[in-house]
Amino acid sequence: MGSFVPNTDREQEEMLKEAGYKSFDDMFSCIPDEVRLKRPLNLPSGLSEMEAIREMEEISEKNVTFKHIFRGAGAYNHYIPAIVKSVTAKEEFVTTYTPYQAEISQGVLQSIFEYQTMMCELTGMDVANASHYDGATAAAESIPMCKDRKHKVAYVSSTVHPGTIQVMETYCFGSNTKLVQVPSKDGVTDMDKLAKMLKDDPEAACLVMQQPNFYGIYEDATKLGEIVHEAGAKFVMSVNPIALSVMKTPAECGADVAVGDGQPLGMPIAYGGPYLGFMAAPKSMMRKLPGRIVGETTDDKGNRAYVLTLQAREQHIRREKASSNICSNQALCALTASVYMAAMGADGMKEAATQSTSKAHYLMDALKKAGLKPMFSGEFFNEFITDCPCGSDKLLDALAEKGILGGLPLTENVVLWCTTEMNTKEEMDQVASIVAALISGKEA
Amino acid sequence: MGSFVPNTDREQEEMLKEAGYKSFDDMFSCIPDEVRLKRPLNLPSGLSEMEAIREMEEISEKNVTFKHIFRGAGAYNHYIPAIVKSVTAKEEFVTTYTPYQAEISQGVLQSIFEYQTMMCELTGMDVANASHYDGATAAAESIPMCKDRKHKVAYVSSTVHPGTIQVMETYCFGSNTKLVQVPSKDGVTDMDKLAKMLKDDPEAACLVMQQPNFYGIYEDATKLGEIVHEAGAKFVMSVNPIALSVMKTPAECGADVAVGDGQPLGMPIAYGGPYLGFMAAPKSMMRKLPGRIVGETTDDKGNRAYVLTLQAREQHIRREKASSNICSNQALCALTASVYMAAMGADGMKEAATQSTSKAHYLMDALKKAGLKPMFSGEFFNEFITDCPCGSDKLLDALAEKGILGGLPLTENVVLWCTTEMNTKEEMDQVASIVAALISGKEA
Amino acid sequence: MDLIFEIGSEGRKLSLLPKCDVPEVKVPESQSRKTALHLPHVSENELSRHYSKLAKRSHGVNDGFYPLGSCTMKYNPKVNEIAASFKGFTGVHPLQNERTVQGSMEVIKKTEDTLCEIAGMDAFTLQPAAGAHGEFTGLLLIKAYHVDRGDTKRTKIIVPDSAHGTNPASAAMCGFDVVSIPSQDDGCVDLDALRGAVGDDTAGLMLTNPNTVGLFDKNILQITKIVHDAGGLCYYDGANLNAVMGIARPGDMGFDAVHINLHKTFSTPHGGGGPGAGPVGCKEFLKQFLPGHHVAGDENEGFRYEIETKSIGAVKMFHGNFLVIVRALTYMLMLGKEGVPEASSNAVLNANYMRTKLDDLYEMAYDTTCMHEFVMSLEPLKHKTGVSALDVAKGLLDYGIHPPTMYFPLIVEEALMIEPTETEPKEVLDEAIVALRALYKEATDNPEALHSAPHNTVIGRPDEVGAARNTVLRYQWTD
Amino acid sequence: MDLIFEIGSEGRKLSLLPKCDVPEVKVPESQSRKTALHLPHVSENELSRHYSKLAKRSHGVNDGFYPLGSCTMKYNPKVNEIAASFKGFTGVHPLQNERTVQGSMEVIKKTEDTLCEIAGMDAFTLQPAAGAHGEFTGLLLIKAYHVDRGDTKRTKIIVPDSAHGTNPASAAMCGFDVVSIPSQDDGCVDLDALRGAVGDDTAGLMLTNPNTVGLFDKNILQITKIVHDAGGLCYYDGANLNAVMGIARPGDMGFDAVHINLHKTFSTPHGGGGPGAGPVGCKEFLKQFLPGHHVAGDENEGFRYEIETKSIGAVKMFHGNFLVIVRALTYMLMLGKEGVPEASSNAVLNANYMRTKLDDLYEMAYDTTCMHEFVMSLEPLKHKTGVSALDVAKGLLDYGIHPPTMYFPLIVEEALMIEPTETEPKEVLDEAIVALRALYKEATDNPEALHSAPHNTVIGRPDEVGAARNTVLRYQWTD
Repeated sequence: MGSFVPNTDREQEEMLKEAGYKSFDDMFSCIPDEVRLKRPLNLPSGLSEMEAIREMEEISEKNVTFKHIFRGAGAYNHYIPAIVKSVTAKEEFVTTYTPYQAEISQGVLQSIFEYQTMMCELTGMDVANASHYDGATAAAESIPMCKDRKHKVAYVSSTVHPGTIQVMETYCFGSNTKLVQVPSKDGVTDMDKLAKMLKDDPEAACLVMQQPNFYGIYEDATKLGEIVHEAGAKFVMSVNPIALSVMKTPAECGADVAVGDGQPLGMPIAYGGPYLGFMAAPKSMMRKLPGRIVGETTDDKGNRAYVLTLQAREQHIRREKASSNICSNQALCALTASVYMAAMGADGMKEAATQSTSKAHYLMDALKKAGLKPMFSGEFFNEFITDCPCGSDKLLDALAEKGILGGLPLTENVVLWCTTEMNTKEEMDQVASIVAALISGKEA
Repeated sequence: MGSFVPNTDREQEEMLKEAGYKSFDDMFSCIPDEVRLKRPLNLPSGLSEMEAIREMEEISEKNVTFKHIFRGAGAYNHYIPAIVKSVTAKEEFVTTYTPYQAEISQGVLQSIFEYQTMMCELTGMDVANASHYDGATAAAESIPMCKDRKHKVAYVSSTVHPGTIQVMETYCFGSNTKLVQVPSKDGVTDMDKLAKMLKDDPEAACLVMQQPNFYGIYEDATKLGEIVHEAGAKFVMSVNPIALSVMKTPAECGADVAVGDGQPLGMPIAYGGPYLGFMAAPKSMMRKLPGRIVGETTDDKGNRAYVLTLQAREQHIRREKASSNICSNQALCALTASVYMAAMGADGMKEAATQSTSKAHYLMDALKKAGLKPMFSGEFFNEFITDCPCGSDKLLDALAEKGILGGLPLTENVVLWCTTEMNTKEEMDQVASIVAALISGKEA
Repeated sequence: MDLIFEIGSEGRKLSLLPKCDVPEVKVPESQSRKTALHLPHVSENELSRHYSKLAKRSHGVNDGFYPLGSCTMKYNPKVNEIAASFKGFTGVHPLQNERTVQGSMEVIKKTEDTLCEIAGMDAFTLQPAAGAHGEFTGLLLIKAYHVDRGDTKRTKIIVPDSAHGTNPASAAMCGFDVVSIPSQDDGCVDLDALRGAVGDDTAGLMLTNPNTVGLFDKNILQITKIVHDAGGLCYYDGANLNAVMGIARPGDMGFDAVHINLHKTFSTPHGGGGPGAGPVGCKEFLKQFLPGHHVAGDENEGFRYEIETKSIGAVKMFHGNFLVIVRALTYMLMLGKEGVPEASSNAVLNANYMRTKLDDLYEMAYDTTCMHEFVMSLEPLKHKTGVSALDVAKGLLDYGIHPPTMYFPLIVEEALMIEPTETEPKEVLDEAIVALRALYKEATDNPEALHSAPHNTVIGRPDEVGAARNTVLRYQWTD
Repeated sequence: MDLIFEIGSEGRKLSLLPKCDVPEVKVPESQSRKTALHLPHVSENELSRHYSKLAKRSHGVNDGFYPLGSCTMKYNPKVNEIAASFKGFTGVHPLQNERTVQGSMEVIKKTEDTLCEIAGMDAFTLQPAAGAHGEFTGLLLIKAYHVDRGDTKRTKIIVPDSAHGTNPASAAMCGFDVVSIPSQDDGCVDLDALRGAVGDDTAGLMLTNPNTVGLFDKNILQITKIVHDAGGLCYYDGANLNAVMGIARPGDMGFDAVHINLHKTFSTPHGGGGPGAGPVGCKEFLKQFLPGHHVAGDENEGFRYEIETKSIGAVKMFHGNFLVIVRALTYMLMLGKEGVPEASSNAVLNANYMRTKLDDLYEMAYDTTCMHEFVMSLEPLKHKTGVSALDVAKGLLDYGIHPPTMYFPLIVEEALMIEPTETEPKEVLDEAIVALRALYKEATDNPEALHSAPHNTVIGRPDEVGAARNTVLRYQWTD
């Protein structure tokens, strides 16, 4: 069996004796006999490292990894610089926990402070927390921040990622919050309907929208924000961090909270996790921000120092009234995002964003020529939707055969495509030619 | 283009100016115009990191990697514990150079001192150096250690790895040393002929032999040592470090120098390198040992400290009479071996050795049953030779089709097989059944 | 040291992306960013050195003893990292079809099955990303159960006053009212208080056992029975599971739902605060409410996704912190049937060894056999010398030891909570014992020195009050 | 700190190997080991922490400035490590047949072609494992050339007195007699001395250009002509190639053979002393003597092994330090046509920038434009204050800077040789300049402090004489 217990049997015997026990059984005699497990666990015998690593490798090989990926919908295949893995594998970062003891945790604390700064820069906000579990939970946790005695109903645009909406619904089930979906029109939030819904509802607490939205299309966020604010509600934007480098910031759009998933910032798609939820807000919302926050201060000699701060907000004080219980977060993912952003720099981030949207436009043109039709006419960032007259499954199977993961099938005849800087012209041309062959009834 | 120059064009301009130059051209004006390269290098334009990594990955995929490996002959597929890669990737070890400055290099120095100790333990010797390029160069460099004015001729058993013999020949061409091969009989060194050859040659300086030898067979090293010593020559053993954990040590066999390749100690087969040459010797040979050596001493406050020592032996003093020029070595490979040995411990090393030889015996039995015949009857460690009546190439191709790298074809009808603890009974049975099918003329 | 924004210079960069091979398309003017974007401008060398410096100013399990009570800072095996780095795991999209992610689904199924056996539960979801997230999920199951039965008056969750701070917070997030019940002098649940607290408004009880003072509640079966008899459900906070794996199972103690911290009990690294994973298990009758995609099937027939009929929905996008789960499964495979209880036995032994080597000097909050951790009260020492739990904790920093959890549980004054874990060798425990004894002596001989400890760290004690008052939460550019 | 033999305890171990699945076979009694084998007995936790501690007691390029003259301690890009970790490279056996190692052969071919272009050579072998190994190989080519022509009286290799210590040693290993010729006052080869030294016993000349005092020898074409006219060949020690890539080529300077240090010029890590790689290039007429397997063919027709007709054999088993070559090729691919000369230009600029910021205070051995490194003589300072080059070097340690190369080249008294490399930003150079200027001042004001420097390192100055006299070269067990 495998074991990470260093002490040998003999040493264990000695220690038992020194602690006053005859045996392990004796030591565990404080556990009532009725609840003691009287049989061995029904598990396989333990493996050696060599066997375990072989088994895990064999399992991993049962997955199909695609060389070319045109699927996004919340998990984006951006380039991860070599330095990112190298830094985030450092065991000082990997094996430490929440930096409760500032004196021996300045490295982790400073890295979080730097992360907060970069997220503030991206979003245009004043404060950012140290991370959420993912973008969806960050969106869900934005609702309690916006609620007060008079404002209890949350709104979400139906153009938000359905996975995000589902998580918000679950969280709202917990907090007994009414969550209302705002319909869409032409692939974007229906502003007229929104205005009417909010006008009719004095209890409206907030609207959560996504920019670019689930279909890849740009919403008129500024206008949405105005409508929401007019109704006395808060405006929450769920945003793509790569897009933020070139797009109007949530601050510029008047958002009260910016949330999103930081996965595009250096994290592998990895079957969905671990990713990074981020949240930023204007100073006015500072004390409502859930999660950990690092602040700058000085030590007893006047040196600059960093500490966890504003801890009084949640479970520590008035914990039975807490609106968030977040404790462990995704710190190493936040570090990953920091290293990614530092490696890319502002210019690199903009380049990734511009290439992603440029390629999406090239792909859409190529797919149009191949015979697919876009479902919406709105301007888009790096995702877009087409029909798929030959059937989504058939098309995706044909692409898969060539090692290509096509777009996400939304229905039997609708596909959501995505590109990043990783997709080359050559592979997009290949996709188009496979599509063209299928549409025209010939094999590629 | 890719660049690792941090200073921007503007900063370069400023620095040029501050250093008193109008331009880079001006700075380089000290180079005579006749030897200046007047054209751009005829190389492709530089790539971004993303492109470079893609290109290298694509190149790597042009190699065929086998899931099951039965080939050794100097490169052995032993299990590499997870901790080994994790430790040897630490950038403090990776990015430093020879520890010339002891005060900030205690980590590297201590790790070498520990490596020396472990190699001494394995070989039974008093001193070991900090590494050679590989086992073959270590063997070649043992010859000058054994030579003196009266003893100028080196002998090598023809059962030594042919690659080692070739390197020795090349080194001997350099040093104008006569190298004589001792014939073999039944797969081992012909002791009678050896005794006679040495008796007839008062200039004999040394014999280099390999244990287990190239064919995997145990030599009678003690006896060989006695013959060599009787002739007044030195006895050099080239040994397998995994086998040493269970085999008679070179010291027990009376060797004057022990050399070998440390690749089995945690290094991947990696198309042949980097590997690790090791060399150890009794105290009497200490000052003849080439390469770097770390010694224990104290610092100015009496604390234990480690330093490079005995540096006066080679290129530093009387450099034009040096018998070795080794300077850069394979330090990180020595560290790898240390971590490997510390992870395995004595019991783990013995287990790896015992499993390797157990499996070789199982495989030989299985191959015998399948219709192959061993070429020699001598006891063997983890390698052995069989005939191959169906033709080596045909057999190896059949194995390759199933993802198996068979033994090394020595001739059209002779194969050198190898096993380690990595080979399972199941895969050996598979090999045997493929062989049986081929021999009987049926497909497996 | 400098912030990353204070090094480098405008124009410095890495060479990461190729030129674009298609015509450039810009974001429409109406959507484009106007605010300047400040990010670091550094070369790879500067970047690399910056983080090397930060790493040196951090202390992980790998750097020394880290007996942070209730956090189970055990050694993180390197093999886990290798498994989590396989391309087959890192390179698959979460929305690939079932056929192409059989490996990932197998990981999930095997992990769920193993956790079921260890916890004595019938089903698990791996979606929750952390312990608190698991608590939230587990309580939602309880809520959904009552709602499903139309039993809507059950609005109260009972939580002992010794509970982890996240328990009441999780209950609050689920819209429950929190009823706090006091502990007895022996640290265990006061049965009478519990009987008095339960009723037809009781949704459930949240408890960890061993409890937060490190003791196994001997009345556990009575406790869960009292709650069940009142119509409530019992939730097990798995934070302390490392004490009892293979020894006693939450399911056998009468718990209906449980969360487990993979980053504590199953050796996945803590990452400076996360990512962890907080799988939630439950008895059969709660399974129908589990969130997310459930993996059904087996290796032979193939794995498939199923969604529970009355699922609470999803507590996270996709399938949880998958690479954390990969690490935990690797560890479970290595430990297996024998290694799992061995780990717990030695976690408990190490704690009792340290406890008995210190209890002549330090006051133990509960002077009896502890489980995997124990709590000392420094109240007597403080009374005598003025040296507080904080001072002793800071003093430990100068010994290169991460301090225990301070001032928790709240029911013990001047608490220091020590959890050595099973992966520490005896010598490390002995060194910590020597250090703690030396600090006791120093508290008596020279209390001033401890008030100003630590003395050998890169910073001294930070001004935390100032940090909260005059909040500086980001670097500001001057341009 | 403890040696790894001083921690852990008998019986502690990792869980690495499975049980044997075939009947056990032991080594025959007559062959079996009698001596006890002492190796560490530690758990993975202890092992991991031990090496973490050792790492913290080491200083790499990643930890700060490392201007070790003649060693080209440039930044080691992380991308190199990723390339070297691909299973396709690490998992192939060196003796697989050509068909199955086309990728490795392509790496070799591409690297050889790139080096040919940069060095102005016609062919390369990648077999040599280090710079000195390359020297040895190159000299063997020269020897084989003369032998092949029957010109056996050419037994002398001319080496300037400024040469790297390995040059004469390499010559000696090849059975040559070494003729040392003095340098001129300007550090360059004394042409008259050279003319006087050459003759029909001249096998060749070994030279590095830029030379070891950091200067480009302006007479280089005359030098190589003198040697050639005498029937000798010219060998280029590529240790200083980082100064002239894309600017001037050894082949164009008249050299016939050259070695290149991939671990210096092409950014592969130094690994605490190695592994490096010392490929050897030559002109067409020497190609027939190259060792090892030569890779012929191309991507389309496929690659194949060829052995040169008059090969000297092999200087190493198999194909050289292959993974080092993979790293170097990755770097070359990234730099390309433009990046290669950019690297050299900035290496030279950084050196001249530092030189001109120090030359008012420190005496430059040669007060003129240097190439990628420069040499200061601390003789005047020592004369004035008693503070030696060693003292200043040790003083730098307290600034977190790795000292320059000390006491080399031998022709400069109290030499400190500084090579900043192109990967250092201006600020790092400025900090080192400030440190060196401060040390100069300290040498004047308080020489005693420098005699006992360093003061902030984990050990003080070690007793090197004692180490050599009373040799302790391994740990000894007492049992």
